[in-house]
Amino acid sequence: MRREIPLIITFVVGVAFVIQYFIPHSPFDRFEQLFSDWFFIIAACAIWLGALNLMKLSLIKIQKRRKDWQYAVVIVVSWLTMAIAGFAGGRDFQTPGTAFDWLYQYIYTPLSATMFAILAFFVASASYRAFRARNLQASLLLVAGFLVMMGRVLFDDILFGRLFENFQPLADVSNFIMNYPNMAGQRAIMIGIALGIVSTALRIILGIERSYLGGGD
Amino acid sequence: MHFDLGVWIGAFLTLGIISFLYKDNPWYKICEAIFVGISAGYWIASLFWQNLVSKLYDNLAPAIVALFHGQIQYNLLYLVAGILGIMMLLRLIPQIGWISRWPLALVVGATAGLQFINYLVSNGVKQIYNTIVPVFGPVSDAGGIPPVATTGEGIGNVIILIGTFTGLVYFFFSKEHKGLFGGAAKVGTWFLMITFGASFGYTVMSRMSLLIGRIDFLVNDWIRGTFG
Amino acid sequence: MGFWNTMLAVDRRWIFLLVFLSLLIPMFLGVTFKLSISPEVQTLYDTLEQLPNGSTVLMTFDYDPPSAPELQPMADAAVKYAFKRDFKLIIMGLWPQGPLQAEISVREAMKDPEIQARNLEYGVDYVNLGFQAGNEFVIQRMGTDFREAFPRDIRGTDYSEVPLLKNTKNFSNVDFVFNFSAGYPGTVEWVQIAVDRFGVKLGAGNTAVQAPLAYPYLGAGQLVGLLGGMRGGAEFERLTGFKAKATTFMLSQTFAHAIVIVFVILGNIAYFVTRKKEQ
Amino acid sequence: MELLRSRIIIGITLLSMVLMFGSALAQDADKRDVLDSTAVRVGTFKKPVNLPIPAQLDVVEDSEGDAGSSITVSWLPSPDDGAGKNNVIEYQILRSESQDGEYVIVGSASRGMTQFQDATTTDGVTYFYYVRTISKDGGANSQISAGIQSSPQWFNTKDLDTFIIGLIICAAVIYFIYHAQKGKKFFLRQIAGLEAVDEAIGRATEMGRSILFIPGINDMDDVQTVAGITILGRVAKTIAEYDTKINMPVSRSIVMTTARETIKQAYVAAGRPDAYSDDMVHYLTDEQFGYVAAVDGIMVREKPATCFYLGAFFAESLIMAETGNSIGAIQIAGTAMPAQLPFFVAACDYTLIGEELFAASAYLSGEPKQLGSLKGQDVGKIIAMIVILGLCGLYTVASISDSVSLLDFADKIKGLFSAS
Repeated sequence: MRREIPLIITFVVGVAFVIQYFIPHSPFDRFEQLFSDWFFIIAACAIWLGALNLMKLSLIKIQKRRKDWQYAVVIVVSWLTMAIAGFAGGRDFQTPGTAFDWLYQYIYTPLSATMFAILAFFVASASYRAFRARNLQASLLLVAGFLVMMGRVLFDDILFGRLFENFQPLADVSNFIMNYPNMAGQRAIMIGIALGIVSTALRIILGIERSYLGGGD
Repeated sequence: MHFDLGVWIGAFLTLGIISFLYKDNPWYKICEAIFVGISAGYWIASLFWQNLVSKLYDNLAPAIVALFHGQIQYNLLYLVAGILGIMMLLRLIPQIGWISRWPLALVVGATAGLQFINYLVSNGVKQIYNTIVPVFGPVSDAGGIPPVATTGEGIGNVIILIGTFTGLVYFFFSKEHKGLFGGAAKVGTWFLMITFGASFGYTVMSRMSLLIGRIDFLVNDWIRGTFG
Repeated sequence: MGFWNTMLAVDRRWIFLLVFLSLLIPMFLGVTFKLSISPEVQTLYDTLEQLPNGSTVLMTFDYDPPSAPELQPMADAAVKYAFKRDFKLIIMGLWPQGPLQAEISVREAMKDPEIQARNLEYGVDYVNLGFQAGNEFVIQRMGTDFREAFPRDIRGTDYSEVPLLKNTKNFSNVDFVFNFSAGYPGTVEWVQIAVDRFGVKLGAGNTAVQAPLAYPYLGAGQLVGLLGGMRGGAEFERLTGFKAKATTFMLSQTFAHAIVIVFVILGNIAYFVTRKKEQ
Repeated sequence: MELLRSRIIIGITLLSMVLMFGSALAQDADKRDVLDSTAVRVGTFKKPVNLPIPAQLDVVEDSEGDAGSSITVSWLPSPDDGAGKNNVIEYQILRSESQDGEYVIVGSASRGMTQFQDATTTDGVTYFYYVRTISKDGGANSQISAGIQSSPQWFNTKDLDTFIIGLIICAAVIYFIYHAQKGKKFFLRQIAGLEAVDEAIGRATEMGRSILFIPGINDMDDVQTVAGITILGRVAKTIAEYDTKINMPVSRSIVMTTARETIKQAYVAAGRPDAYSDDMVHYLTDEQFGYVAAVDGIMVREKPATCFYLGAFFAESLIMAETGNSIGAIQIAGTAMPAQLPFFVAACDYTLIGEELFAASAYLSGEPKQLGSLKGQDVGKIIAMIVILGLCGLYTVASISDSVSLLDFADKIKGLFSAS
């Protein structure tokens, strides 16, 4: 029973959500919106499971004085600070001038922007390793990447700018690669993904794929 | 000298994260711990106000009030969402934790249904549609399809056709990659490699932009802003 | 051949350091070079030039801080240009943080002595309507009445109380719309609703990732011009004569790309040299 | 047998073409019906001085295949549209609830356009429309339409073609699942990344290090995450048998509970339920970059021997893969995010590209039913390939021979793939 009912739910809901696409008539036209709301509500409840887990593990770490336990203190304190600022702020918790907004602007934002920005370094180091003519396939990767990079910045202007007006051969090559061979590969990948998702979704709906539900107990 | 606390905190955190590139160190560990704590706190508060209050309470409360007046409103359906959310939380009680499979089954079922159709349309059918163009030759504009404008475009169209076709051959699972079929699959991998190289090269610029933004912050807002 | 062996297994932290320096150093250099102007940037500039002084221009800031390095320079230049031409400037945003980015541009422009001398007044010469949630539906509502979409400006003043907005009812009172966009909602939505339904004249600045999506509209005339990424910003800076961050940033980009390219070349040479030796 | 199977595939393909073509014709016939009976035809006024010649109302009808609340107004463009000193600026669409009541503007369309969808109607209310053609000198009105009401429909006829394509692919998948279940064996090619899974787990076991498993950063409302979790189920079985350590930090709480159930089940199946612990899966934060900052920390401190990245990834893909590379881990990645594939390909040892991610769980399960579904996917590919090749050829022939009828024919079939 513990597995059968979920499988029935998956089947019925799955079929209903495929069909809703083709039925514009109410109530089917509301399904997608309704599900998105429901999902957000379920996720908002579930996040407490995660948060409690984070707190539990951090507190155990502090209590047992495990390695790096000091940083667990930082996690707990900053979590409590942000959460309290958020809950105390009421519905308008995000309006400029609140404590929550200040923490967001001056701590959250620089951290996430910098973490995002270190990608620039990793893009450089990854291309150094990957763009190497080991074999034909790797050479194609190298050549395409190389040519596209050349056309993206000012090499045209620096090399030819003083000689010719609006002469940008590198940019043209770069655009050609992007618009044609790149496009072709992207399409094959995307069509493949569509088929993969259709077939996986079908396996899920039919209950053939059920390992995400866990065991039979 | 002009001291701005927010800017100094920003600089401290920015440099702390960047220091990880040299090696793992206490400065980074502090920034990491702050980041995990602050962002987890941010999400729990936002989800509470934006989902539980704005989506659940605001929709459900008026519907329940109306119910007492004998009206049955569409928004009463949100009651089900509330129950499913509570079922999810029952995971905290091991004996009846299995009940959380119900909301999970609903989420996965709905996702399977929705993505089935959305991917079929936008990734499948639409991409096939876009690939269908005349490969060469002058075309009268009668049918409303774009005529082949230049030789470059004509060659490009042939490339797209070959690339998409052989790329699909590569993804075949139930046929061995040998002989003519294997050759086509090989050409397919060439196209995939060009695609990966090109998208990689194309993205370098936008990633550099992000770092430029941070360096600009350090140089102009922090150093120049503080020391004039 | 010790050098090439070292090169093959170079500590990636050297690459990190050089990338960092290549982005940092151009910020202190005053190098100039002749930048060729793309046709889509030129037509955008020409259209602006043809607007009579004192025209009403709507600028919509649909991006957030992560996209600022690409979009802020062009927004800065556009705001400065608008002020110098005495355009009546209406600012808004479909992204929550967009109008705040606009404030940065306005502050930046006010530092210009020539603009300072004009004594521009908030509410009379320019107004910031702030952010409104609702994505493309905001544009839709604006088609009937701006006030419906923005009952108050960012400072809380009633729409009808702002002198600049007295005679501005909807898009028919706006001469030009300039959109800075980093995704959804953005240029695509502005084209589909403001241009296609309400016939506004639209120019756009996009991030490099977004720009390819906007090109088809350029060909169809739904967009009068397009600034694509930092490069578009640099070209626009050159045309308007406000050489600033985009030009510098573009140089940083070029340096960084050059570093990556040099490393790729060295890595390949090292690979072949060492392999030959092994044979 | 081989022959029979290929015949079935060709049969399905041909059948699909016939069905799709048939549906195109059927839709066309529908349109003609509308024109002849239910739709309203109206004439024009005489041209006033200095004003543009007004556009002529063509069809005013309830919008097709929608949820109601919408009426489509279309017109024949004014002869002044696009040229001359009376050049049209735009068309305004006006509406009233009574024929000679007050008409208000419900929207406008720029010149060159011939259709407007008024999506602000109330079902069951009768409306009257006319179109005003605007030039710089003023506007000229078309005649007023007859009364029309909007209503919702029960089937979206515009998407009939998508429906049929979906049905064919489903039929093919189910057909092969059914046959596989009956004991039929299919050939399946090797996928390098999957061959390496056991070896990668073995290596971690030998080195006494842990395995890091990242199921992407999306929640369970993404099929990619579900695919990642099902692969986790198979991987966890081997891990349980080898008694290797697994560390699975996640960024979504629902994924956390699901992954725990899945791993637990794998340990039970391997006969070692005592070795399982809930702490194998732990939550960090929902924030994309906060999550990756912490995962990077885990990587450099724990130095896992093997990293799996299977699910939906965004910009954080390369941050993790580069850090994993720097600690010398074997990395196996798989995602259906086309934008992130290049980075995984560059930084990881093996990458499951798009469709391969979804096939992986079927491969690893080894269950005939699951493997059968892959064969069904291939039928979808055959259809895509035949359609692309056939229609490109048709268009090319049409364009070289400049044959309008051939072009019309090609357009008609192509139209089947113009899903809204």
